[in-house]
Amino acid sequence: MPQSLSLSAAAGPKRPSEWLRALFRRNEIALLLSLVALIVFFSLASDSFLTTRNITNVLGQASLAMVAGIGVGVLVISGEIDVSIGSLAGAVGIPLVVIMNMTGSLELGIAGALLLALCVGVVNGFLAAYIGINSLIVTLGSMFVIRGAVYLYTGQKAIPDDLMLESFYQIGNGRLFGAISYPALVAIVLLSAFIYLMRHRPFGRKLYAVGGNPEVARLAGYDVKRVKFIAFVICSLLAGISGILLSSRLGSAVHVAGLGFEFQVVAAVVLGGVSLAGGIGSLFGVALGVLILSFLANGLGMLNIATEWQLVTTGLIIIAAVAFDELKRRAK
Amino acid sequence: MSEITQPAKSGPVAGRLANNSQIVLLALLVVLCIGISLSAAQFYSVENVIAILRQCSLVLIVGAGMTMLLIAGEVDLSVGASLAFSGCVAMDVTNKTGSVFLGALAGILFGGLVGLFNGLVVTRLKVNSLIATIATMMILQGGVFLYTREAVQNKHQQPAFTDISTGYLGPIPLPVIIAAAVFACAYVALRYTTLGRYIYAVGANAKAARLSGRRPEQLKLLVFVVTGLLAGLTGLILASLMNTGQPTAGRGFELTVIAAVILGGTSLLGGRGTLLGTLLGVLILKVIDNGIIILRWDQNLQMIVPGVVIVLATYLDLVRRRADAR
Amino acid sequence: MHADATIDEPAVATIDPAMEMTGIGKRFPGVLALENVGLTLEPGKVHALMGENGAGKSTLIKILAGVYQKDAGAIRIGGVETDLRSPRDALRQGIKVVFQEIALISEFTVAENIFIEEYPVNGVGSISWKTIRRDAAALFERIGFNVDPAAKVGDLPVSQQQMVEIARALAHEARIVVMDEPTSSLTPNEVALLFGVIRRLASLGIAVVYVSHKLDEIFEIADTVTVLRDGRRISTKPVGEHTHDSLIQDMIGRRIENLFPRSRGVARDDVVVKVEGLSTDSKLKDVSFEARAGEVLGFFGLMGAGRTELAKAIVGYDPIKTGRITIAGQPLSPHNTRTGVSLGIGLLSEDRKTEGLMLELPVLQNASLASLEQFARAGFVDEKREKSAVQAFVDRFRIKTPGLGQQIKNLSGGNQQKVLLARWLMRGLKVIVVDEPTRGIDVGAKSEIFALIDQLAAQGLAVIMMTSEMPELLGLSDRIAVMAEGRITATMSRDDATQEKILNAAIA
Amino acid sequence: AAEMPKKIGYVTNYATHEWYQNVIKGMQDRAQQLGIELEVRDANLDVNKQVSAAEDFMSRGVDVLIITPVNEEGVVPLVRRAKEEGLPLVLEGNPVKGMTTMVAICDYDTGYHAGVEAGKYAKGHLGGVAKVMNVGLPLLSATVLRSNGFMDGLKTEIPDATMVHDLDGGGNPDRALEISAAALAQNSDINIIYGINDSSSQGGLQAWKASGRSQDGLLVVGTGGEGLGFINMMNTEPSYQIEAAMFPEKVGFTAIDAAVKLFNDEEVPQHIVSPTTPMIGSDGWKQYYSVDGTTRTINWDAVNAVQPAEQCMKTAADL
Ligand SMILES: Nc1ncnc2c1ncn2[C@@H]1O[C@H](COP(=O)(O)OP(=O)(O)OP(=O)(O)O)[C@@H](O)[C@H]1O
Ligand SMILES: Nc1ncnc2c1ncn2[C@@H]1O[C@H](COP(=O)(O)OP(=O)(O)OP(=O)(O)O)[C@@H](O)[C@H]1O
Ligand SMILES: [Mg+2]
Ligand SMILES: [Mg+2]
Repeated sequence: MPQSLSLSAAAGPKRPSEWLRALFRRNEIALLLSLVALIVFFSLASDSFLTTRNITNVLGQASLAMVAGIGVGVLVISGEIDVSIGSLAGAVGIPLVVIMNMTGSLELGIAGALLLALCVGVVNGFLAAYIGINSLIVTLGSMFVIRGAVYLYTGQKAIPDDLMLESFYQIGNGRLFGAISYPALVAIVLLSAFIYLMRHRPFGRKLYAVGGNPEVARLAGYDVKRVKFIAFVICSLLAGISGILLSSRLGSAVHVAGLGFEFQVVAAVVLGGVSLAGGIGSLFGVALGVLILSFLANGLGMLNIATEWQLVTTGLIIIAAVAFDELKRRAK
Repeated sequence: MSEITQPAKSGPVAGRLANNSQIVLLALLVVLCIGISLSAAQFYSVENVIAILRQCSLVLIVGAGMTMLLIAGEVDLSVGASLAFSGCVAMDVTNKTGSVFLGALAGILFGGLVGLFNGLVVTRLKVNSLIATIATMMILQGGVFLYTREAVQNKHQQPAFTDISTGYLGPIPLPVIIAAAVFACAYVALRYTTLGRYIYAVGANAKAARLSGRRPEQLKLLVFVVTGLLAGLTGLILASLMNTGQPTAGRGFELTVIAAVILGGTSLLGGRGTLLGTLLGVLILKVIDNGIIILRWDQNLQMIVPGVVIVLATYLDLVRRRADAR
Repeated sequence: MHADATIDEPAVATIDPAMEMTGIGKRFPGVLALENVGLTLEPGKVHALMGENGAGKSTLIKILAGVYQKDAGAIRIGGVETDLRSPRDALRQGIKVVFQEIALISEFTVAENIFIEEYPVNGVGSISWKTIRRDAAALFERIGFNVDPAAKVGDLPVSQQQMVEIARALAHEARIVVMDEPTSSLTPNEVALLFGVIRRLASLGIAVVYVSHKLDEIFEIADTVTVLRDGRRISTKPVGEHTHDSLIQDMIGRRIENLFPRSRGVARDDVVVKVEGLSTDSKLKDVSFEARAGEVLGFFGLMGAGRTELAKAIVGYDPIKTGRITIAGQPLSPHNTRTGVSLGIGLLSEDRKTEGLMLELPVLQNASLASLEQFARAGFVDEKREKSAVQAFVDRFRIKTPGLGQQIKNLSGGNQQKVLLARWLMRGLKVIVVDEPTRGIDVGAKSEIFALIDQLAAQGLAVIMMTSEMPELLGLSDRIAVMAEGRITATMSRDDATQEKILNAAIA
Repeated sequence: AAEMPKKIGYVTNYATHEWYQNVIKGMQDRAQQLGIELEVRDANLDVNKQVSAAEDFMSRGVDVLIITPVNEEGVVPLVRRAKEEGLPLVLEGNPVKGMTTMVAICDYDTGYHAGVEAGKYAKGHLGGVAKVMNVGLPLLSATVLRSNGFMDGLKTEIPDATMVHDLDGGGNPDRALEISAAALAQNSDINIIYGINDSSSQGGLQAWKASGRSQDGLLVVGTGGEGLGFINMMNTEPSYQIEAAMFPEKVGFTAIDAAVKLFNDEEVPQHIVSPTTPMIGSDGWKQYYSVDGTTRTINWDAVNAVQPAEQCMKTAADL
């Protein structure tokens, strides 16, 4: 009797504290705190920051990097990388708009865009996973090739949406119930789906295993090449979806769209705690990384800070956030 | 790397070369040069060769540092922004002091300081070097406009400043001499000195290196500083070539450098790579770039062709190595 | 489906023999690893595989596991000729392997690692984490291993990781279970538990392959012994036909006169290492001891007693909280291996792969890492001298490698260990700390390493040896320190030491 | 007196470029005169960032929005959104489908007039031969128009003028220098270098000098006149004889005026032309600018006296 009493007494208060400790052990907590700190700071510093309109704006803006970031996150967790996503996100606009102009159908345009993304993913994945060429090299190559092909095809001119389709305008610029923008909706749905996949589906765990230690994964009977190949395809498809949203936001296929996008996304993914060595990190972290960078850009703008100072501040905050995360990890 | 990985016996030169992972690149380079020459004789005119070498020298100088950095297991994406800033500093200090020497020194040292900053952030704060140097790139891009809103002109029209890039030593342009000297020093350091060995060791297994009495942080810091100094030197040469300090220069330069280094076979995971490979990588990329203009091809191919070549060369090397392993 | 199946009821109806390999050949660049090797496994029997380091044991096992493809020969499983093209094929055939190198995902929990081959899923295909945790705990309880299923594998010491590996092989149905040196970092207690499990597996009709360098274990557990040497099969005999000596004779082709040679005299009086009041944040509490020139000081302890941590602290690798370390009268600045090495103290780590080997680099550079300055003039490496010095060690230690240029990742575990030992011996040291120096090393090499340690002590070095092997401890040490929970609980001279006294102190 | 907007937001294309710095300077000067608060955001050449910056301005509640499009197609939805919100929008630089008004120079005309002057110079100094290396930028319609205009203007004086090299110099000096060096090696008979901006002409000229050629018999024509660089080059480089001045300050000034008019619902033309003119010879610039150390000051009287064209000869629609 006394024994069981003492047991329950120990178990009672232990639960919440255990839970809290578990939460603090997670690497995302530092990011979450950084994000909250940023939001509090900007809310105090600028009147126009914490308005419904601005917050929904930022979430909409963040969603492009978020969608692509999920894909890159999945791929980096599997131990590979893709730097061609910026070129691809820009390139998918072309089949999208060209097919739309030809057929008048948004659906066919989107199908064309996704088909292009699929092809790029298949080629990247084939060369990197099956042939075994280092993925940075492969995707650096496709980054140049895709962008160059876009320039060649368009003669370095944007392709306008001649029919001015309302549905095309809406997917990137419209809002559900006037509050939440469609891109944000897409990002939230995809994020939830992929967080579930990574945590609770065997395939998600295979991605972690393959990235964490490919040799071990092979010994456990995984088809490592296939898993990585699929990760490439996922990454390209998500970059393609991001590119479709971008294209709608721009109302056209712009040949320079997505320039430098890969840097932003990879920076957000790494900021989010995903290790470039593979096997470590979470998509929740990626989402936080993207949000931090988006809120930072927006907030600094709201404070009317000059571009040059914005760049300097963003750089310093990135270093501070990652260093903080690292110090916390070491203190553990 | 491969020279070092060779079995202890030192075979005949031809044998060693054939075994070497640079053979694919060398063959590629030769094919490219012959191909372009056949369709456009201007390719091997003295003027063009000099123009190519001058361009190569800029990439090679930074590439030498970047190769060492990748071997040590780190990377620096801030070199493009750093070289723009260094060029402005070099020009500005030249203007203010009237001394080209002081200006040059200031530019190079500035680059070194950037390298020191990167190195400290990476080794002390333990920030992943990819993200740390992306951040530094942003800081520098912003910082250079806080430093100067406009391109810094060669106010006193000092000819010595432009001579740094357009001068000759005998028939050879100065930047090429500088690049050759940098390359030779880096090559010897990496290949024949204890320092070079430790750089490989740190990249291959930092814990083992530490247990053996090395300080991985110090070594990495050193390589960051060297890379920074070389970026500063390149910034100086570029500023001299343009006769101005241009705050917007160097956009995308880091990608060219990294593309050349990995084309040369250096591993991103650390512990593997050679400077000879980097040299060939630089030459191939710049010959392609030049050849497309000489052949009057569509300039958009200047993106597509290198993209294909990087993948192709890596693939061929892979095939060669797999055949070797059999 | 899970643990219960393997342990408690026969998994697969068995046919005689369970598996037959004939004429197996395997060549690596520069090495003929296996040549015409045959192996027949019978259900319900434990088949031991023995041989020197580099004899080809792991290679044979990897072919059985589908990791490597055989160049020649045939594999028949249950009478049917089978091609094992990938680990997946082997797993499907019910072949479960505990590999010599630990094969776990360090970021995953223990429980997840155990079910990594096939996650239990619920109706909609989601992983059932509850089942995983529950079954893993149940499995450990059944085996008797004491590992926290919720711990992250990367946080665990090697020994616990090894238990996880073993548990994983038992989590699913199996018809052949292969263990490649599973006990190299287990305590005697755990070895006993493992043997219990193996006997149970055998009684269920499962064929077990067992690789170990520990002769006693072979005599205890094996039914049949196959000995490999230089990639060829030397003999296959029932264990009863072997004696210690005959087994060693088969393995190394010669006899070992004395496993623990002793050429050194009494230790000198000069204290080379002095540790006073050493504590660290994590484990060590007020550790003090001295080691003298010319002696071997053996540290014994159960797993997690703190020996590895002590080793890392005294060479300056890990930070310390309080305390003082002096090497030959000079204070060692803590958390600074540079002064440690220059004062003449070096550590042979227990974790070869992550703290010792530069896997991608050749043998040459792995060997000369700590002593490069000796071959350098004005910072330039004299490669000729370097090569001849390394070659001398390769010859002396009989390191099996096609050349100094071979990447070290291609060497067998034992040979890798020899290279790492050479790394330190090439540099003249005053003190060498060896942490589990003979983990995964064959008897022949072991006796060489023991001889070496003895010689080093005779030359005036202080040798600090962390070991879990009682014979090694008793055979080699001049004095013995026993650790438990981060403290030294007893110190005794060899003459006073008995197994009982030591174990008592270790449990305290 | 017209009512003044309280706050104007300007989303620029590339704030760190000297051209835009001077546009912003002109805007700031004018806004200050009128007591208007001006806020500037930089798209930094990123189309997506431009849309975000404009969105931020909209949610922040500016009274008028001015945009220099990174790409004119890419801001079509923005124009629509501004209309839906009733936010007056002025475009700078390039026309956009559905826009109300735009302040811009005539790029084609700017190149054209410089071309005519170059032709005259070539007749006098280059023996009537004109072999042009165009250090261009196909990426932007504006810069393509300049190059086309230059060649057309040149041909009015020298009908058999040819463009022997049409290069993509990226609009920045280092890339311009690199590809110019290759082009010069390919063709040794080039005698006119045309740059679509000052960085491009500078890159071309530096490549020329680096190849060890003498500047005798060479003409360099720059475009923009945005910083100190062209003044420096006109002062010191014998071949740098013509600069097509585009007066960025004036563009900024005019854009603010247009914004005020829109705010007051006044009638404005679709294209408000900002003047340009070629500046010739080493002293040509002194009429419009004075330099003190590293600051240059615009001479407003002289610039305001330059008459803008009623209508551009050619626009992006003609490409
Ligand atoms: N991937 C590889 N590439 C090249 N050589 C290899 C490779 N794997 C093993 N070898 C070589 O094959 C031989 C047999 O090695 P193996 O690992 O089978 O030995 P082992 O009997 O398990 O030794 P140990 O007792 O040390 O573990 C060794 O000479 C080794 O160097
Ligand atoms: N429960 C634990 N959780 C995390 N890390 C542990 C734990 N126990 C031990 N370790 C780590 O494992 C390593 C080895 O442990 P330690 O030095 O305590 O044991 P040891 O006496 O050398 O025993 P052995 O090497 O046989 O495991 C150390 O680096 C220690 O930090
Ligand atoms: Mg083995
Ligand atoms: Mg230990």
